[in-house]
Amino acid sequence: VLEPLIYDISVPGRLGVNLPELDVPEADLPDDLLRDDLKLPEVSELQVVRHFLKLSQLNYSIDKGFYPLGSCTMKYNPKLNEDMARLPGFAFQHPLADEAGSQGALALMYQLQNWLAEISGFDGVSLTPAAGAQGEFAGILMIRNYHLDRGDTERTKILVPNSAHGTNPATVTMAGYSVIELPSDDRGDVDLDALRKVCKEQGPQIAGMMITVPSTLGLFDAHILEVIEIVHAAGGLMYMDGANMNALMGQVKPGELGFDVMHYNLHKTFSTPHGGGGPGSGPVGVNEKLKPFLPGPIVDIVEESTEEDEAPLYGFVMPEKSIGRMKAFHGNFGMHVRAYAYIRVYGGEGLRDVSRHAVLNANYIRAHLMDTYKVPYPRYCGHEFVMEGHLEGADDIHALDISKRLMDYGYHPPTNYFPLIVPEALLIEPTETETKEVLDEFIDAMKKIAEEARTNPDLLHNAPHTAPVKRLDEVKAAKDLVLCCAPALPDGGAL
Amino acid sequence: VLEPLIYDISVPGRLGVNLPELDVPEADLPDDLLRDDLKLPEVSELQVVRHFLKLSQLNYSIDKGFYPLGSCTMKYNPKLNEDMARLPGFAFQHPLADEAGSQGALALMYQLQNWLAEISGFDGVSLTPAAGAQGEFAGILMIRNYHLDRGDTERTKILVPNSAHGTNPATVTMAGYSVIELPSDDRGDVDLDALRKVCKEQGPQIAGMMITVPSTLGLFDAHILEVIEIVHAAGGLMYMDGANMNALMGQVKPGELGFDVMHYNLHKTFSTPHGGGGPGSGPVGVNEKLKPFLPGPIVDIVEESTEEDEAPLYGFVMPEKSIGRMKAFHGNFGMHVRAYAYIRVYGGEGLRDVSRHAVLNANYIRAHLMDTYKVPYPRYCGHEFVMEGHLEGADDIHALDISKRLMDYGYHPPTNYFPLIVPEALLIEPTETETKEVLDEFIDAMKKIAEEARTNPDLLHNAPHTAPVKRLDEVKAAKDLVLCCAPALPDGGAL
Amino acid sequence: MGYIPHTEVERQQMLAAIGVTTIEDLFEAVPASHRFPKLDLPGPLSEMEVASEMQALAEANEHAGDFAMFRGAGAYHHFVPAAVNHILLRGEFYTAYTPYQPELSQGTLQATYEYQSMMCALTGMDAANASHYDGATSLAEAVTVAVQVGRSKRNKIILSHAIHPQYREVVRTYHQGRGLEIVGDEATASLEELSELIDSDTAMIAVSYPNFFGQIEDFAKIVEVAHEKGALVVFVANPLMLALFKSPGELGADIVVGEAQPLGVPLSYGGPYLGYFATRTAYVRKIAGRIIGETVDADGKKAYVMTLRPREQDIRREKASSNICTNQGLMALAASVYLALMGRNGLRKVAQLSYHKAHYAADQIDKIDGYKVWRSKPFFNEFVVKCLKPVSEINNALIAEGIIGGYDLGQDYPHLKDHMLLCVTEMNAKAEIDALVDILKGLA
Amino acid sequence: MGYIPHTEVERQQMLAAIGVTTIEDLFEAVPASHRFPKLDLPGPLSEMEVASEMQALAEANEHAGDFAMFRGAGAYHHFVPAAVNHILLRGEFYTAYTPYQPELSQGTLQATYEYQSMMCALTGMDAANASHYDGATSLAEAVTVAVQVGRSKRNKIILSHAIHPQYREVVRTYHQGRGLEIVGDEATASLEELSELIDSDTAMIAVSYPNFFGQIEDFAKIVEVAHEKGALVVFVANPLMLALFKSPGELGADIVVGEAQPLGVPLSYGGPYLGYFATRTAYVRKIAGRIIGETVDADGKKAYVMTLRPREQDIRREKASSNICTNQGLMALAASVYLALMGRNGLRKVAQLSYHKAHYAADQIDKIDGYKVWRSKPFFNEFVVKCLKPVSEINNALIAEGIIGGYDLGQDYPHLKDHMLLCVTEMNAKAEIDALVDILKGLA
Repeated sequence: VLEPLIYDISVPGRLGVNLPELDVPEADLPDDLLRDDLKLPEVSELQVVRHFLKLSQLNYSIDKGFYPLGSCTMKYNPKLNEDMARLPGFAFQHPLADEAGSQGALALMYQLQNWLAEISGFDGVSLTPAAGAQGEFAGILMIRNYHLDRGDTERTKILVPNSAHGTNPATVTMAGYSVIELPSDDRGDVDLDALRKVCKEQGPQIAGMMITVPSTLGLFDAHILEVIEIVHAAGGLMYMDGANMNALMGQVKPGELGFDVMHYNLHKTFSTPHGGGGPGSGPVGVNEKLKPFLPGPIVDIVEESTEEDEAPLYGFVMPEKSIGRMKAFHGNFGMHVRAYAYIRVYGGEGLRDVSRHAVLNANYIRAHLMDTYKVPYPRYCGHEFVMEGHLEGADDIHALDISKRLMDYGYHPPTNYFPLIVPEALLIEPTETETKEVLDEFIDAMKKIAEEARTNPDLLHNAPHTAPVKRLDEVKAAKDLVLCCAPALPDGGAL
Repeated sequence: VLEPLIYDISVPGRLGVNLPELDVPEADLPDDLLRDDLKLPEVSELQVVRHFLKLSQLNYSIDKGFYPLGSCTMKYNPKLNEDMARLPGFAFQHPLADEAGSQGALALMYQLQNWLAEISGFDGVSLTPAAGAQGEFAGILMIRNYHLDRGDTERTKILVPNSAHGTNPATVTMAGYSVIELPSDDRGDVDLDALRKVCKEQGPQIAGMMITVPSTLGLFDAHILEVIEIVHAAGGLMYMDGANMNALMGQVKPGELGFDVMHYNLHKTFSTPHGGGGPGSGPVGVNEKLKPFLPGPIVDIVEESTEEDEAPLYGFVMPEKSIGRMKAFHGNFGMHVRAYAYIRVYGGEGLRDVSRHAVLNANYIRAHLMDTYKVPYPRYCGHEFVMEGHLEGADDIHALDISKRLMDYGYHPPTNYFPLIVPEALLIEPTETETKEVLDEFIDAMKKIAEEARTNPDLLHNAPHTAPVKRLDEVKAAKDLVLCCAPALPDGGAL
Repeated sequence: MGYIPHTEVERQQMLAAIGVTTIEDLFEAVPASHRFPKLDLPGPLSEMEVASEMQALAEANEHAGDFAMFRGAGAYHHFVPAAVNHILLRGEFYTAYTPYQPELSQGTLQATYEYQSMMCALTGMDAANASHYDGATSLAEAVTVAVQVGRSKRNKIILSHAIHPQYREVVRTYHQGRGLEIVGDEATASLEELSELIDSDTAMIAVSYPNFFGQIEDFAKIVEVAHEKGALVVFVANPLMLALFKSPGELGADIVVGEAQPLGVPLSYGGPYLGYFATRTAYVRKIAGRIIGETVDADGKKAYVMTLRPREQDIRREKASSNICTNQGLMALAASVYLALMGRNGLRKVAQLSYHKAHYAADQIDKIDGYKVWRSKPFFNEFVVKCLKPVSEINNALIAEGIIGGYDLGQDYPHLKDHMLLCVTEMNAKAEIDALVDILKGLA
Repeated sequence: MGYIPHTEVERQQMLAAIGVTTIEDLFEAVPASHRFPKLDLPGPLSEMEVASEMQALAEANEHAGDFAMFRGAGAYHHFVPAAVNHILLRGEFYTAYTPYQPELSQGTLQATYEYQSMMCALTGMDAANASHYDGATSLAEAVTVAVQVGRSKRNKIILSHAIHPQYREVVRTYHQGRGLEIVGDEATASLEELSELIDSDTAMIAVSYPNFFGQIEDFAKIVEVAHEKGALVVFVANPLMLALFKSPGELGADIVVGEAQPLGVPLSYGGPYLGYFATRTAYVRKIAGRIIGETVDADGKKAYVMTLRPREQDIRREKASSNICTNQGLMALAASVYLALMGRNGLRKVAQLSYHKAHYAADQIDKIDGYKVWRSKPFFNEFVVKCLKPVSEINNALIAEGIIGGYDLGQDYPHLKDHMLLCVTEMNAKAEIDALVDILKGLA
């Protein structure tokens, strides 16, 4: 094993923490309600530190190297943000603290709501969704409640392009709606004819459309205004999946394009760390039409200040026709703190620069690799682009093989096999925080791998060679299904 | 290269930090006094983070594994201590802040002085020395000033056993004294006859004696009371090198044995981190006789409190006949904070337990290895023990080879070739924070290496095999003497 | 410049390689009418200015770092050993993504597997997932599982009114489009009354352990009835209490969910937290969200991997039962480190300290004329006090003395006007409790 | 239990393996009369209690986190980017020891080599060591080097009175046993007067750049005289100033020492800091302390190693010129990370901000009746103000308004009673400076 399980280094009677003595009289304990064993490990503090240090070294991470994982926006997570989130006034603030004693936190959330609205051209923002997927869910619920509020109960279908993230159709289902999948045209955009056709045929049943901009192909739909117009004309609302917002800041405001609602991924565009898969944060922005339906609570000014220099009094309010609460309390506040710091460092022109350079970096790699790999759409890309992970003269090489081989070159692989509409897709998103040198080295590695694919395909098939483990048996994992260890505690965990 | 130099990833015009704009009018700059180039690198924040993350991974450390480096006391450095040292009230306190506004820091130093005095049975402590070596130097200067203060100018020699740390004789020289080296007897203790002889012959010239307890052999001198008595009788003072205090807490108080002065290594006994070679902290403790000579400033109560529950007023004072300042300000305060936290967690009985288990761990390894390796002194050891790094039937294997081979087993080697009086010495100090399992695995590795030494000596000669680099060419380093890089900056560092 | 490393020279080189003159040329597909809007935001600011501004905001809060904290109600101020944060601050953990590439993610994967294992130990369940967003959404996901287990033929969901009010709200938010009948919490139904609601249309009944009022109720009867009728029993449990009290598994739960924030995660004004989700083997394949399983690599070396992926939205798309595609990864790591440090006896000691201190506080307050502590049922570390004055008035008096008082139950339960829910943990020294009692005495 | 992992069972197993019954048996060599004394210490305390007690102590201080800071005098409150501390908190760095085993220490070694390289760039010298304890001890070690360079035949050490008073004290502490003649700072000798002291017995003269009063003096003449007489010139320099002003190398220094705390190390009540030490190639082999050099490994791979070890105490013992056997390793790492983040233009900008703000403050204060700023020489970020009142009185008034005022020069220089040394850095916003000026105005 690379590192034993924490249970495997447990010794009965060992303690990992110094706890205080009881300083009040003991109360009676209801013996019949107590448990008599607890199978937790017993290790020292140093053992814990070494265990997790070792585990950490088995991970790849942004802090370690280039992480061009498409659609995930693996940009640098500034250290400043981590310090800000740990300020005692934020870290130790109770979510149900009196609002009068929470004005710092509330002011921060209020500003962040406004800034996010400004960045995307919306009229209202709720910070409560805990992740992008929850933001999507909130968005579709708002669309649903909007129609129901108008007394329109027929609209139960959502248009989703076939290039969409899997969350989009799943979200539709969660909301009790059904999906109409739309094809893409040969430029990778929404097939306008198909869209017109379905709107004509099923118009009154169409609640809205979910679309990612730029698309998951990294392409800005050239007909986006028409798409929005067609759906609106059919009576549907437009949901924009903001996962790819890192391409758009200061370039275009979705609200101004006509979108009714979108979610933001603070853990993508706004640099909050991905944390090995979470926590995320997925605020939603809406236009005036949907404002009353926002998930709550949101922060508002509950009392204007009377003095010039004084701050107003902030408080939580529940929007009038709110779809409800997405989670307990008010969202992943720790992520709001980080996003606030990030936006504050950049300002408006700075955020525009972020998107400019994210797009520059992606197009630079694309330009260098398009002669080596098949890049399906002959257009400038946004912040990411898709190419095909198979090569002429190397028929048995797949996107997965290229991905695994990249590990040997010291890189995290791109997203592979997504979007689904490109065969053997490799979706590459460099982000703006990578230097030209890093991109150049990555380009070289990709070219070398293309050559290896032809000259020594087994090198790819058996890759990775230098990672902590070789390729894993995922079938066994799903078949045998060992999801927790049966702890080998000599005393059975007796208390 | 394992990782390029920071200069090698520099690009002109890149910035690693966001700095504020000037918010006051610009003043005139005296152009003729300004420089016109500055050869510093230019890199982004992410580049810096990745660079140092990579460098960190090339290090071995306590947090990574067992580090039985004799005489260095590589024990666990509690994470709590790091947090305490970073509290804003400590980290941002100016050393020349008014004493009235520094009562928290002063109270902490006052307590620590008293606790260190109690632990070793002394009457006064100064926290100012920055490291053990500086503590030694302060100690010898105090002895010197004591004699001079009595009008005795003849005493210019210090007795030092041949087992001593190299710092001891070097310290003597720094103080303008000369060394009389004392032999050890066949039990590893000071040769009492030799001591008596030299005291008889050179008594009036003897200023004192420096001795490490337990000795660098890990042995508690069985005749320590006689040694002290003999030196005292000759008119000399007794300096105890406290580097090995981790064996003694709650077992014996050096002050009660009759020592006049000793230094403490906060970075050994009191768990402050070694930091890759510093900062250390080397307070000195003395008996009443030497108190007026302590290096200053020390903290004292300058005004008793009038109310019951009120703290007194603390302030800095310069001892009446102080040898002077050892460094600017008042010692490595950040280390005082950590040592305070450490002592506070343990309390008196806890510190006794520290030494008990440090000694237990050392004797446990010793007991298991004494049949495989030659352990020169057939006695229980203190917190460390010395053995010989050569083996019968493997004549060309040296302590160095065994040390390097240990790296392949995942361990930091013991101290080697010290103490000098044991051939091919390997000095092993496990400390109390290591588990029995770790010791058992280390013992196994040492036994395996002994076998390899006989069956496959090249495995040892060419070790390490798995470290980031192979053995280094140290002769070349000293001969060619490249001590700083000539930065390859395309613009020559122009400003 | 923020965190963008490009120099002007490099920009030009890159544009030349792409074959355009300006970066703006790359945005040709964006409708010209809407291109390059102004962003009306303040700034930019330097790092030191941002830090100073945000520190001022943070200091404007009345928080548990400066105040004695007696408020719980679903978020708890517990001691977190320093080592937890030190491990969380390792870039290798917090700047990694979802472990889609297991060869480069064994650290996250094993730590999460250990988290799952320890949550199983606490809850007495067979399997746990890698966490949901929080306790409330875990409960909402439990509803989905229960409906699936009932093959979507059982549409009744029974919730005890003594489950956290916000959790119940979230369940309703999540399931508003799905035609379920969510009942039981309209009024203050007792467990006995609830059990009468269970019928053959019932997918599940959810109860709280302890309940929102801190009480430990006897679930034996309701579990029996539910299982008789083929309904699942879902426990919403405070995981810290489980170090001391019988596990939900032992009490008959089919699914155990709850908020694992008490296990090493700071209050942080309500998030990020983590919802744990554990269940019996029979229902494992219905769990939403990420699950880590053990397997081997091509060399036969033991390793960990995300498993049961085909349930998830990125593969099943509209057929997935949930759209969730993250877990609270870093918080699960925090819980994992916390539980490892505490271990069996440490965690139990924290639970005991909380229990005894809460009971000491309850005893003292109960002695004061004008306050009445609910004592009809055993409680863990929270308890209800009936006061003679509005809770807000009491809390205002307390905050002036450096104490954050209890939660005002009247906000959620109109019949509990002037009832305060107090929480006492290992963080409350006796002196703090005595100060609370004294002030309450003065207000009586 | 603290941090000791042993269980009772293990203790017994271990004692049995050793062949004794109790741990006490292992202490048989300790004189029975003195064995096992009681340690009269408070405690033990839990981690949370220690944290709470120490936080109270920390909060009792008036520090630069809460107060506007205008005090320097050898210790400076500069901005430290967040990334510095994040890197310092990596256990791989701070829990490592001296890199005696280079195969396992390339991280520390390379980072230190980079520190040396960047200090050479700043000072204009050829070589730097891995650091001394602080600026004062660096100066003391420079004296030793100078005496060695003079083959111990030159015994006169000349110190400018405008060197930090505590540095001069430390030089005297260090060299009290060595029969040197340390002169020059008995009174307020000018540089011209000092140069007259230089003779063929002089090993070195040390000057300060800027001097303790913040002033930049003209050293051209004194360097010329010293070199004529064969004496070394030692500069004590603020390394931050060197980002803007001519390097000591350019000005003729033979050795440059000083306090590198301004480069990324917090005030921390005076330590740990780090003394830098840089010199010309000719004197490299005389430097005390640790030095890292470049070399190759057995495979020819470039690598770093401690070099010139034979000078050091552990090998040369009584023949070593210094007993130093550590450097301020972690602080050197901090400086290395700080300099890398700042880079050429960032560091220069910090120096410029300090310069302009200090001059703005000086201009404003000089305008107030009753205060007179020393302006006869250029200054960097510190300047002297002659006041009409005792400095302590002014500072008491300032602290009440949240400002930590200047250093009272009368403490060290009797003729400078009522003279205040003010320091202004990039940390002082204009509003802070204006507030200072306003209060001073009110006191005039």
